[in-house]
Amino acid sequence: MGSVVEIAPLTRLEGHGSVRVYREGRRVERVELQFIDSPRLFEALLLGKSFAEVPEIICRICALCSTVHKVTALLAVEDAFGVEVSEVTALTRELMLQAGMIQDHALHLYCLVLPDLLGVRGVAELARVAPDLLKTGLAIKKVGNQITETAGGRLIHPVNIRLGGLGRSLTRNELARLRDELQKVLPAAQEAHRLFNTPFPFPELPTPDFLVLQPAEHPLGAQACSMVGRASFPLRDYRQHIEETVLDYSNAKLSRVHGKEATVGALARLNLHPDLEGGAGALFKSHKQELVGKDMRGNNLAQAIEMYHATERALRLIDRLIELGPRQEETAAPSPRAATGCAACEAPRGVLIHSYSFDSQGICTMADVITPTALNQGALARDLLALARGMEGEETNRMTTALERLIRCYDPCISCSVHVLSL
Amino acid sequence: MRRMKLAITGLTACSGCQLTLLNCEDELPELLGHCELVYFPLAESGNVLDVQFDAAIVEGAVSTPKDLELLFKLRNASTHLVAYGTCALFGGVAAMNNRVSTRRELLRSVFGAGEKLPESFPPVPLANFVSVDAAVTGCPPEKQEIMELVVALAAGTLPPARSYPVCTECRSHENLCLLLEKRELCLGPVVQGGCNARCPATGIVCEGCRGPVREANVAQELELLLERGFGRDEIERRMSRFKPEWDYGKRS
Amino acid sequence: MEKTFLKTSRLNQFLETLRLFGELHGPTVSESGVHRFSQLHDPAELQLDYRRTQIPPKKYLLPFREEILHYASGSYSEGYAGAGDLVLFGVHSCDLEGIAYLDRVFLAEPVDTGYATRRSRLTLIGISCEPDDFCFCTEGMESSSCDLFLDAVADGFRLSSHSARGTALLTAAEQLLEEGPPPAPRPSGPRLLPQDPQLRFSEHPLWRRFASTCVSCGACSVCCPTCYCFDVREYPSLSGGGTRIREWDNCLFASHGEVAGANFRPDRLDRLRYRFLHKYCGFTPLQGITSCVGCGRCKEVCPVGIDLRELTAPPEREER
Amino acid sequence: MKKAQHTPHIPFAARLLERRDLSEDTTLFRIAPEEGALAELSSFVPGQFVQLSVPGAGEIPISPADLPAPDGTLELCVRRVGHVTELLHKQQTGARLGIRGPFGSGFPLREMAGRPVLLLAGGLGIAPLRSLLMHLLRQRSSYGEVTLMYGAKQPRLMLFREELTALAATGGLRLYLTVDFAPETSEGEYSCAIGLLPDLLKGFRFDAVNTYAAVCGPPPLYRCLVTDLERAGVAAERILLSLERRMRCGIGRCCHCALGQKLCCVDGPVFRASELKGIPEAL
Ligand SMILES: Cc1cc2nc3c(=O)[nH]c(=O)nc-3n(C[C@H](O)[C@H](O)[C@H](O)COP(=O)(O)OP(=O)(O)OC[C@H]3O[C@@H](n4cnc5c(N)ncnc54)[C@H](O)[C@@H]3O)c2cc1C
Ligand code: SF4
Ligand code: SF4
Ligand code: SF4
Repeated sequence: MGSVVEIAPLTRLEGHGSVRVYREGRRVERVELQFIDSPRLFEALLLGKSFAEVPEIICRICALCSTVHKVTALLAVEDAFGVEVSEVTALTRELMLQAGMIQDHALHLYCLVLPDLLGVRGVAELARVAPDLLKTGLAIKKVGNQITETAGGRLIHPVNIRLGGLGRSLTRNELARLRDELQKVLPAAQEAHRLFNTPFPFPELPTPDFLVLQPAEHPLGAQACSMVGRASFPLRDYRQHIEETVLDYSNAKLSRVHGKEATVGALARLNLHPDLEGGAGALFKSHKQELVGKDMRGNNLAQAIEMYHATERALRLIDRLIELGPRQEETAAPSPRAATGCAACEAPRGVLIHSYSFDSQGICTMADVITPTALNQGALARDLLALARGMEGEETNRMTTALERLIRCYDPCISCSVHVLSL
Repeated sequence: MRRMKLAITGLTACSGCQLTLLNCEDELPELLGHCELVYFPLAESGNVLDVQFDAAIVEGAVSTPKDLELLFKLRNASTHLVAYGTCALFGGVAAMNNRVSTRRELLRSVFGAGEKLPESFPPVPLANFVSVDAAVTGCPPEKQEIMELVVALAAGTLPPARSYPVCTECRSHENLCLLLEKRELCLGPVVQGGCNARCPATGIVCEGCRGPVREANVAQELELLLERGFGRDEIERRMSRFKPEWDYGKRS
Repeated sequence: MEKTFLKTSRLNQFLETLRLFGELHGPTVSESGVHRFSQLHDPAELQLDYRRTQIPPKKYLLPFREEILHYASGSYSEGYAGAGDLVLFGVHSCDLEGIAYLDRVFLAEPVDTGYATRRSRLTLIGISCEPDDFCFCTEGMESSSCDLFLDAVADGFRLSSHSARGTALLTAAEQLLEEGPPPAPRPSGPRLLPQDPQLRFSEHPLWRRFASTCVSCGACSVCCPTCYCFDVREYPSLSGGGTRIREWDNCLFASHGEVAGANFRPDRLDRLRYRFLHKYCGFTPLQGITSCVGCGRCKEVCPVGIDLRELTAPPEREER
Repeated sequence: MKKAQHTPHIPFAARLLERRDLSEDTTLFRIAPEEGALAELSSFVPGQFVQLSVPGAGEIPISPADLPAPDGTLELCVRRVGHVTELLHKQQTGARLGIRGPFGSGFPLREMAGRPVLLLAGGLGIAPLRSLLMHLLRQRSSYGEVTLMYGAKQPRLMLFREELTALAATGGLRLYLTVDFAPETSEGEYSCAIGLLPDLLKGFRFDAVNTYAAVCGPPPLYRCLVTDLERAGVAAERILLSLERRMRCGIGRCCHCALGQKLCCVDGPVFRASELKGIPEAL
């Protein structure tokens, strides 16, 4: 007799999703991963909007990654119209990306993953059984938030970053305050890896095909995508290399790269850019064993290391901003023309690509967004199946718990993923 | 004190409102001592819906049969239903094209002509289907305002309402008026304040993320912007970014 | 002759002397180009040629939002936290008169604690000014509602003291001052005569226009040196206590004349009439006293160019 | 002297002693103000109001429903209509409240001495007038004839009905009750007229030249009663109206309660009809 085990709704992750395991007796026939967020159809909503509106609207695709969506959209529009930005603007934008990395990883690790490690339901119970750990996590997260709020003018859907420049540049006092706050959480960020380097209660998974942006040293200047064991391809040509299919059971479209299920995110980045600077670099080297060439079980550890890296990097960016001093910058409005622009950033969950076309009036005629979760979806489905098969015969409860944990390794962001290209 | 039972969830939305609650890092630990998060899939596992909630805090617009089903369940199970955020109150960004294109056109343009389309209708506010007891506006909402609400609920009341526009706070903070001095398309006069005029404070116009203020003189704002050289199209596009329906003839 | 003349070249030293009397604030310009009163860290920040600041000095006496009471363990207590000594330098006569008006409201019995404490620690130093198109004061008026007044002349300032504290300031700065002729006596007094309360019911065509064009943004009241009406709200806290705040309110908002089940000024026209009455005719206990000091802010900040004073002029001809 | 430094914007503590529901939305609260408040409250004149604080929700003006009792306790009759009153109605006995006052002007008792007094109360308007009534009845010999005309929407919304009938039975009070309409089910339960208050007044014969009329009720009621009273011969100076406005401070600062060039909180809440002539937003 066939039976179906359903995990719905998936919890402790962004958005609405569910998993179904179809079994024939003990045998796992197939696993269905559904992303069922109500579609908000951003790519369609953007059509007919003016270029300046695009970044302001598209950042609302997802709150967790609104900063990186906004930055990527700005870069794409600027790419279309050939706008150059100053160093202060670029540094401020990157500072916000790093802040996003800090806040997002801290939220995911301390509020959403930690309950698994301690065997509790969620944050409320954490507050009772491990108040200090929760507070540590919240303190790290808060610094990320403070940076975003100060630099972005608003915590979610930041406004201060705009086409060509900034609404206002940060004052020395603000920067100094942020530096102090970062410094305060640096030790905790450094220690985080210990907490999230725990063995998983399930067997090995397939080895991922990691995909990242290049060059890694310039978070705002991605030129190409590279995949392990493949020649990298220019960002501009992403459409020829990434194909999307609509699934009949999910509102997100499945993306394949070179016909493979790509894996993006923290683990991918550490695998493909092993030469991290600073303390985080050293930390990474000490964990190479658990990370390099390993499966997604290592992703939470990779996130912890990245969180530390982002903290260090944010400090360096702030130092440089203090050195440059606040500038009142005149941002020239780009003159619209018929053009297409494309840009990509490493979001906390991995490669994020935005591409837009505009007519001669600067009105959007094409919008395309490829999100990390859409990219990861295939690999996640594949791993879920592998895991379910690997646990055939085990108690259903144990299996569903394992599947949920695997999903939280991927840290999917479903709101983003259900908005996909117009062909 | 008895701990209040809360449901916190999202419909058609970006999770920003729920995240705002999680962003109250300073207050969160104490708050968690005052409430039971019975249903909060974003941050809790083991959620149940078949209890009586003191309050259901719902983010997002309603745009699918599933949204509606969850909304009805929560309405029936809760003493207070809180419309949390601009989408829940006005439809929000997902609804911006409600008046200009059909749902089907939008779906087709994203999912392709030949494919099976997800079941979905134009996103609308919660109040189109159920009665709403309290509201927190904003895209995203202000941390302070959601904390005010949750704390007031715990104290057996609701927070007192503010009803001034963004301009009032903007001027009081001595920002440069972008509408007057830079002739930019600022919606401050007709938009509900309470955000400390965040955007004008950084030199960027109010895009209207908090929806209309009680006495919005929409007709005059429209005239004002037309006078400043903006096209009717552009103005309407901007106005409808967070709320598709405005009465452009309304003066008080 | 008394030592009452300050050479321009000595101004910075004079400012340093003022710091002895409290934290020094004066007109400056913000990053975005808005004139405002703020702390003077460096004399170079001073913008003495300013026309008007966006918000008048009332912000020092009545902050936009203020915690007035705290509630804890069964009783309410004063929420107001105390104030330090403050020297406000470079205030124009109209704003000084504005403070004088607020004094009449908030220092009258029963005295408002917060206001009174802040006021007692505030040293006011006025300065003469050049009116611009928005001003509607009587030119050349000088307010004596300050501790010290600086009348700018070609190469310096003629100082006149109007209080004991002003005299103390002069003494403290004595070595910076030179002998000079006593400042010419200047008229001091209200800027605009009180208006006939019945004017608010006049058939002036502007009434209707104002009522339809006012966007209820609130800028005019926020920026008015003598608008003081406030809203009070109370917020509970998790600990079982609470905080009561007061915040600037606006008589042009619909909420202003509301009571359970009705609104005594339901239309914007009624509320504009009310504003006219309060500004130009005054009410208890200041009936018959105009509160308009002629600073011109309401006219400058109004996005639709409403100037209630136009109502006091007879309509030139029927419009349209 | 205790609490010499108390400033008028800080409420004194008060404890809720007793609550008695008078109708579905109106309750009589008996509160015990802390000692410091007693001296101030002892000067209370009927018509004046107090600012009642409900911690966590805020403060509202309420006219006490009686003079302070000898033990200092105070009766407040409050209808549940909104933010503050909602939370007040949730309070159980023992709860902590706050009180300031009394504020405003009361009825001109000295002037009214020896004269007949006609009280006209519509709906909740009985609450403020009740303190006047109690005063008149306690000092019965100092006043002329005392008449109360009280109209409610429905029999079940009529407040203090038994108490009022009992007072009337002693002979010191002429009482007329009326309801706008009576549902059929309540027939016989109540002995009162059906009709509006002004109708009741129309059929009333009284010494209009000497009478003082005290009116309190919903806004539309004032307009028509003032006209009727004047028509009957009561001078506008003797028509006393207790008005209601939104109040934030109660002491003449916040400006919400302005009517014309007067402030309800300091010049009122009791006004003579003659003072309000020419002030359209007054009534
Ligand atoms: C001198 C004086 C004496 C009084 N004596 C008594 C008395 O003895 N007994 C008594 O019961 N009352 C009395 N009142 C009236 C009492 O003060 C009010 O009923 C009380 O202030 C209501 O406060 P609230 O916070 O409960 O209501 P609020 O929340 O202020 O609401 C009042 C009304 O306004 C509406 N409202 C609230 N917020 C809004 C909004 N944002 N937009 C539109 N409408 C809104 C509500 O629906 C409600 O109808 C007196 C008033 C005065 C001035
Ligand atoms: S900038 Fe916008 S919000 Fe600020 S005062 Fe001007 S119009 Fe109002
Ligand atoms: S200024 Fe306008 S857009 Fe910005 S947060 Fe406030 S309401 Fe939203
Ligand atoms: S500034 Fe002008 S538009 Fe704004 S409230 Fe005042 S009169 Fe109305």
